[in-house]
Amino acid sequence: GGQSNEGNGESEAPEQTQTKGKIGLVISTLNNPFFVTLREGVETKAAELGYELVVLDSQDESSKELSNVEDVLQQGIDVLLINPVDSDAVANAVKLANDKNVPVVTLDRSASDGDVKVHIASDNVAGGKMAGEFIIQQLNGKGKVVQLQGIPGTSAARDRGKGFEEAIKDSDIEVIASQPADFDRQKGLSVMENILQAQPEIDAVFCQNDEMALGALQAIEASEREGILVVGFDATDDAVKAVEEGKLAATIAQMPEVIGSMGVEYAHKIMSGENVPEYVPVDLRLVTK
Amino acid sequence: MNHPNPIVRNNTLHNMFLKLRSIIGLLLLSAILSVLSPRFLTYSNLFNVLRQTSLNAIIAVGMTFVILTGGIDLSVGSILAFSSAIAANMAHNNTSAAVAILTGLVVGALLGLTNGLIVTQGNVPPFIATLAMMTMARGATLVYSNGQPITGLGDGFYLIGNGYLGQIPIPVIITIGALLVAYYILSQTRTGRYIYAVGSNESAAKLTGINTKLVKTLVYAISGFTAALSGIIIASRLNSAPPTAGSGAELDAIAAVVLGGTSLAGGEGHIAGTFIGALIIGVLNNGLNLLNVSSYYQQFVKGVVILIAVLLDRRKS
Amino acid sequence: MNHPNPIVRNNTLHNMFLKLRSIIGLLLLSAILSVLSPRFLTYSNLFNVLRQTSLNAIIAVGMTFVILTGGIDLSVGSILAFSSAIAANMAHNNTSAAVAILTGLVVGALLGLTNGLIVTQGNVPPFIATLAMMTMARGATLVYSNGQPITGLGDGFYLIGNGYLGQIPIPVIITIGALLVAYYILSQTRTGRYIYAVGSNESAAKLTGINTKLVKTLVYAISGFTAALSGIIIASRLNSAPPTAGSGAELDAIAAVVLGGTSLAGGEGHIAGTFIGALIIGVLNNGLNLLNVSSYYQQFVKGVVILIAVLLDRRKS
Amino acid sequence: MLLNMRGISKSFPGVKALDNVDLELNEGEVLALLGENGAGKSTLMKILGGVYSRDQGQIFLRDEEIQINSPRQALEYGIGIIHQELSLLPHLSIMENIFLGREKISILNRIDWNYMKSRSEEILSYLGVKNIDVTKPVKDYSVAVGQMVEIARVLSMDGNIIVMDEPTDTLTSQETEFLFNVIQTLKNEGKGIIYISHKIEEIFKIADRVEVLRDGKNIGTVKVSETNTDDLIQMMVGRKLEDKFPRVCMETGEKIIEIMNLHIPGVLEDINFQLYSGEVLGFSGLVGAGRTELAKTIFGANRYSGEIIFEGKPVKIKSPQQAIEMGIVYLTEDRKQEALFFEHDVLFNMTISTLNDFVTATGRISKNREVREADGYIEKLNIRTPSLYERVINLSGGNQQKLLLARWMMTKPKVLILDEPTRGVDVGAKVEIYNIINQLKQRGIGIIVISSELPEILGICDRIIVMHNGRITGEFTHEEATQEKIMKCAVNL
Ligand SMILES: Nc1ncnc2c1ncn2[C@@H]1O[C@H](COP(=O)(O)OP(=O)(O)OP(=O)(O)O)[C@@H](O)[C@H]1O
Ligand SMILES: Nc1ncnc2c1ncn2[C@@H]1O[C@H](COP(=O)(O)OP(=O)(O)OP(=O)(O)O)[C@@H](O)[C@H]1O
Ligand SMILES: [Mg+2]
Ligand SMILES: [Mg+2]
Repeated sequence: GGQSNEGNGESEAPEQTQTKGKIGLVISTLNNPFFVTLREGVETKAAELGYELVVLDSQDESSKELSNVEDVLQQGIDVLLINPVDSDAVANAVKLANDKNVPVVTLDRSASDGDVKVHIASDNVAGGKMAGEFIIQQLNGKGKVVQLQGIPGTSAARDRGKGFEEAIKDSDIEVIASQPADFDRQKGLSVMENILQAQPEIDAVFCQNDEMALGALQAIEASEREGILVVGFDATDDAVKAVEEGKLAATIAQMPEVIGSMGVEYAHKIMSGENVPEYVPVDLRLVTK
Repeated sequence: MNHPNPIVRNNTLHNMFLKLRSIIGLLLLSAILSVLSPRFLTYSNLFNVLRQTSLNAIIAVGMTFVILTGGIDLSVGSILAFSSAIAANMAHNNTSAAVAILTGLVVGALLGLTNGLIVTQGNVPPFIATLAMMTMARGATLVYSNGQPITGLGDGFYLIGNGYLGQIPIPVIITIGALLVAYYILSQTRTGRYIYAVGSNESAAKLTGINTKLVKTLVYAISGFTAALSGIIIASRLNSAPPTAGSGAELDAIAAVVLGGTSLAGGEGHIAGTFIGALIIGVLNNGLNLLNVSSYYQQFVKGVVILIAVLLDRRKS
Repeated sequence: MNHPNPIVRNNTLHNMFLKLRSIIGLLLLSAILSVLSPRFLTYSNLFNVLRQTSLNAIIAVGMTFVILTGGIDLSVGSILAFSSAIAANMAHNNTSAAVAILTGLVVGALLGLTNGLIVTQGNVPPFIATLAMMTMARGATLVYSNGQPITGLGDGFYLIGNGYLGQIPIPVIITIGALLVAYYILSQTRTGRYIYAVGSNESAAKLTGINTKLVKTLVYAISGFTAALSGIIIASRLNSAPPTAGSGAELDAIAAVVLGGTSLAGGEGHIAGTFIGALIIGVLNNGLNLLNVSSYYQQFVKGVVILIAVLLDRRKS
Repeated sequence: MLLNMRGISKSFPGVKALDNVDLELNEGEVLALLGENGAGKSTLMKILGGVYSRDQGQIFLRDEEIQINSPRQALEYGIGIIHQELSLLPHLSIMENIFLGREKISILNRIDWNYMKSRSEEILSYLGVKNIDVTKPVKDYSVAVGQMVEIARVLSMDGNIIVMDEPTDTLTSQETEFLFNVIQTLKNEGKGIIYISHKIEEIFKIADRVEVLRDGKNIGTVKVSETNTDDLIQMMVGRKLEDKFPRVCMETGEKIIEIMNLHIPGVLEDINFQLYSGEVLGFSGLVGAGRTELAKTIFGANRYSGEIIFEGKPVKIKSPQQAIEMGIVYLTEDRKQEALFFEHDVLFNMTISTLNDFVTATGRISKNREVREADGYIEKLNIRTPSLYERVINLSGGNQQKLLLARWMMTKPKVLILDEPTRGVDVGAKVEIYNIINQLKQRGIGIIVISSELPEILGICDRIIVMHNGRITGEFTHEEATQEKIMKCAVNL
């Protein structure tokens, strides 16, 4: 369920407006509504607390991310919020910040090395598991499932797939097709069309993000096949709407906005010298009708 | 008057076939797939493949024009995204589908025209001009849509991507239409000849009185137009225009053109080849999905198959 | 024999400068940035830019060789990923850094060689051959690394991307080295002449007895090698080799080459221009970040600036 | 015997280019290879040079059979060929072109630039080419310089057999003289030279023996000392040529075009002349005199200052397109770079400037009308091609030239500018082209002929203008003109 994470840092916000520190946000991509929302969370909160904000987009490229961190460190920021492209590949970027004594907060994905003050995230593996469990429950533990994967080799694709597979490992759910559709709605559509051609029997589809899920939905609707459960991931606006309309069975809400705003809150705490925990989990929520 | 050799009227059909050797690759690929997957050769799957291919094929039609002049257009994916976002936004706000679609097409053609003007008036190499347009139009799309997909496009808009005329999906009909028009222009009209001439020898074209700048500007406008057309069909099929639509579309389109036997140096090539090239790519994607090839191996297999398809008809030249 | 116009002995320096008109774009860009951001012209930021540019510049060095022959190499990003994965895996398993790095470089060169053989022996257009290699090598990387980044590469490996020689970052030194070697080969050796010759007029080159196939094979091998070199530096900098490394690297590298004044048609161009081209791209990325241009606008601005940079020196031709 | 080619045959799709051809060459001999356009001369030489593979036949070098499978191998056997089509690398410098493939290497694989530079200058000056910057790219120089570079390249190889396929095609008499001296020297050194040319008078100057080909077959071989021009022509074309420079005398008509004070800084200065309908106006001069630039300027390809009056009205010609619409057309001297679309067929190349004529109401090109028209010209100009659908790259040079003439005749021009119209054209075809010029003249077209061949200028032109250094330095009527007077003005004495 989605408890009120917002509560965490609200109290001290208003009187700190005059701090006027500078926060850098290096975000993995802004071509994906999930991260756009995350950024919005950061922006809103930073404005509210009166911080100056620098946002850089890594375009899902670890080396671009490293350059971005270098560049943002040139600008004399007080805290670095980073949403890594990849947990492993971000380590050196974190160390760069460490060298300059800029505290680092990781958002959504962790860093496997380097000194990170706080990690704020909802776990992709757990999300994948949640989706798997939902499908098991809906299908009564048995059925044929299709998985649409994200861009091969990206951490989101890996972790969500891993969680999903862990969940269904011990059930009688059979994954009859698992194909990459690159987190892309159009590819979700065409890959699903092809799978529909190949598979006469499909009970459910797990998509590693909502964009692909919405594409897959279009394909299923056009094929006029009934009774196929589609589960997405991210709870983007479009997806939540589709859930409300009863088209999408469920989507996993990671509450990117909350992750973003909490990031700023914790940055604020760090700057004010407060102690912060190493890991702040943000709950996942299964969005269903 | 003596002619050492009688003037033979060439057998255009035979000639055509020679030029379309890439068809061998397509047929072989299809044959293998129909053996490997019983589902491949079904009526419904073939239409499925055709409909999927149509999106790339339409872009590739415009790309063929550009490449025939010796140019290249990297901006098709971004133009596609921008013009479909414009059209989708209008449709979303209850403008009639026809007006929205038309506007989208005009926007695409105008962006293409801009490419053409940059290339011809600014004397900028096409690669750079369209690369710049690629990032500019993508940026403009992201700004315009604030990074969010534009969704809810209404029933009229839905038809162009999802409707049928009789048994045939409308996108397939549009593709066939685009191919026929392109074929007609390229092989039956002056403009077509001029396009080939510019690609074959630009300075000669200039000295034979061809307005080469006009011709070159035109092909980019056509490419922008077809990119927009494809973008509108995509938006209609998805009932949504994502700002990331069409990323990477340029590679697929160029690949279709080159697989179809059109030389990147310009001057030589065939629109029918482009369609075959697009089909090779479409059939391949479909086949890999049907066979459920695991995602990591897919890319590898894709590369190998493309190579084999080309090698089949390139051993001589 | 009499010539109406006095023949001027050309001043090579002046000549060089003419050829490198793109430097105007770079200087102007830098000037504007240093006015707009006080941070730009700091010592540390300049080294920062240089180090960032080095990754693209190294790939672009190899790409220059390929483009000078009239070819193109789309596979650099994937070759980069594959060879860095191989090297990283060895380093991860405690092979000495030197051996790991060398192996990575050899693998890159071999993949490039394969490109060359496909192009020359199979008579496949470079665009298609390297496009196929692009997906094949990416697939192979994913299979090899099982989609996981390979991490924990040890201290020896760390140096090549992060170390300094005196004040200068090692990647910058490597880049300068690569540029000098390329300069030497291209302007002072036979091989260099043959590369220009093949790009200038392939059939004439053949008539003069040049083994054009050998030359063409060589340039792809060089490009594979430099891609691998860049990949290893990236892996070292990230202390990790992600399987997605280098996606899109081909466009940046080609853009650097073309911005630097090398014609995609081959035969004409300069390695120094390539470096300037890479710097324009690097400075631009850095500048946009320093100025905190919002990400959607960045792409737009990037396109505009690239256009202006080219227009500055292309008004005549 | 130095070289012996026996029973060489070669077919291309639709053409038997060589049919059981023999060729012998001795040391210290200059063998002229003669034949009409498309007779197979270049093909035979390309087989010798390893460019084409033969279908049948053997090649012996000093009585030993050799296999030549690549240009490289030919070079290794000491066979150097100056190909008919320039095979230069436009972006490379002159010295690099001369030494390509044989660069002198010093330490670290470094090219020895100084050696190459001084040696290139030496070879070129031996050929009479001075005042040239050998470090500049070939594309900065004229075709003629390119041709000399190509000759220099082959000479510097120091081969035993040197083939020159129409080397003087783009040269003027002065350069040709130099070349002949060089050939004489080579001959004295005991080298064998095969010399191909359509300029028969050259044969008598330098060749020892003549081998004649027709339609890919040997017709015969004769010693130069035992033959004469008429006999050679008879062997080549199979009939007698009555008049080598036919010219129709007639009254000229109205003034069509008048050029006044035409000026392009550094290229053309103070050009004034008129052209009348039904007149053939010749332009003579040395290489680089500015004739080509003048022609291109009238054709709208250059910016200029000055006035052009066309059919009584002042006009500003801004583009070739506009010039063609007005009825001014220009046949370029550089077929390959500036006129032909090599990937395309004869039909495409012939009608590209007149597509408007074949367009139907629906905007479609009527292929029937197009083909009919083109077929007509194929016959009228006797263009030899297997079909309208043959790619022009496969046509012989002379036939390419006639094809281009057809392209412009189709536009029904009022002013026809011909730049080196008979370059690379065989004797028979030359006369055919002169006859065409005469026909066009009788139809009232004003014709400008730019030519570096004095006999041609003297033979067919009604009036002759001589240029030097971008200026007009002399004007003569047909009757006044002599070789000496023209040469005097050409060098501006
Ligand atoms: N590559 C080719 N493909 C097809 N046909 C060719 C090719 N090269 C030459 N031919 C044909 O072979 C014949 C002989 O051509 P070749 O070039 O040897 O003539 P040539 O005697 O050199 O003529 P010219 O005096 O005009 O140069 C011609 O009919 C020509 O069209
Ligand atoms: N665009 C140009 N700008 C400046 N100079 C030029 C240009 N084009 C040609 N020239 C020079 O003008 C002079 C005249 O060249 P042109 O080709 O007209 O001579 P030509 O009399 O036709 O000689 P040829 O017999 O070689 O054709 C040459 O020296 C040439 O290098
Ligand atoms: Mg010939
Ligand atoms: Mg001339």
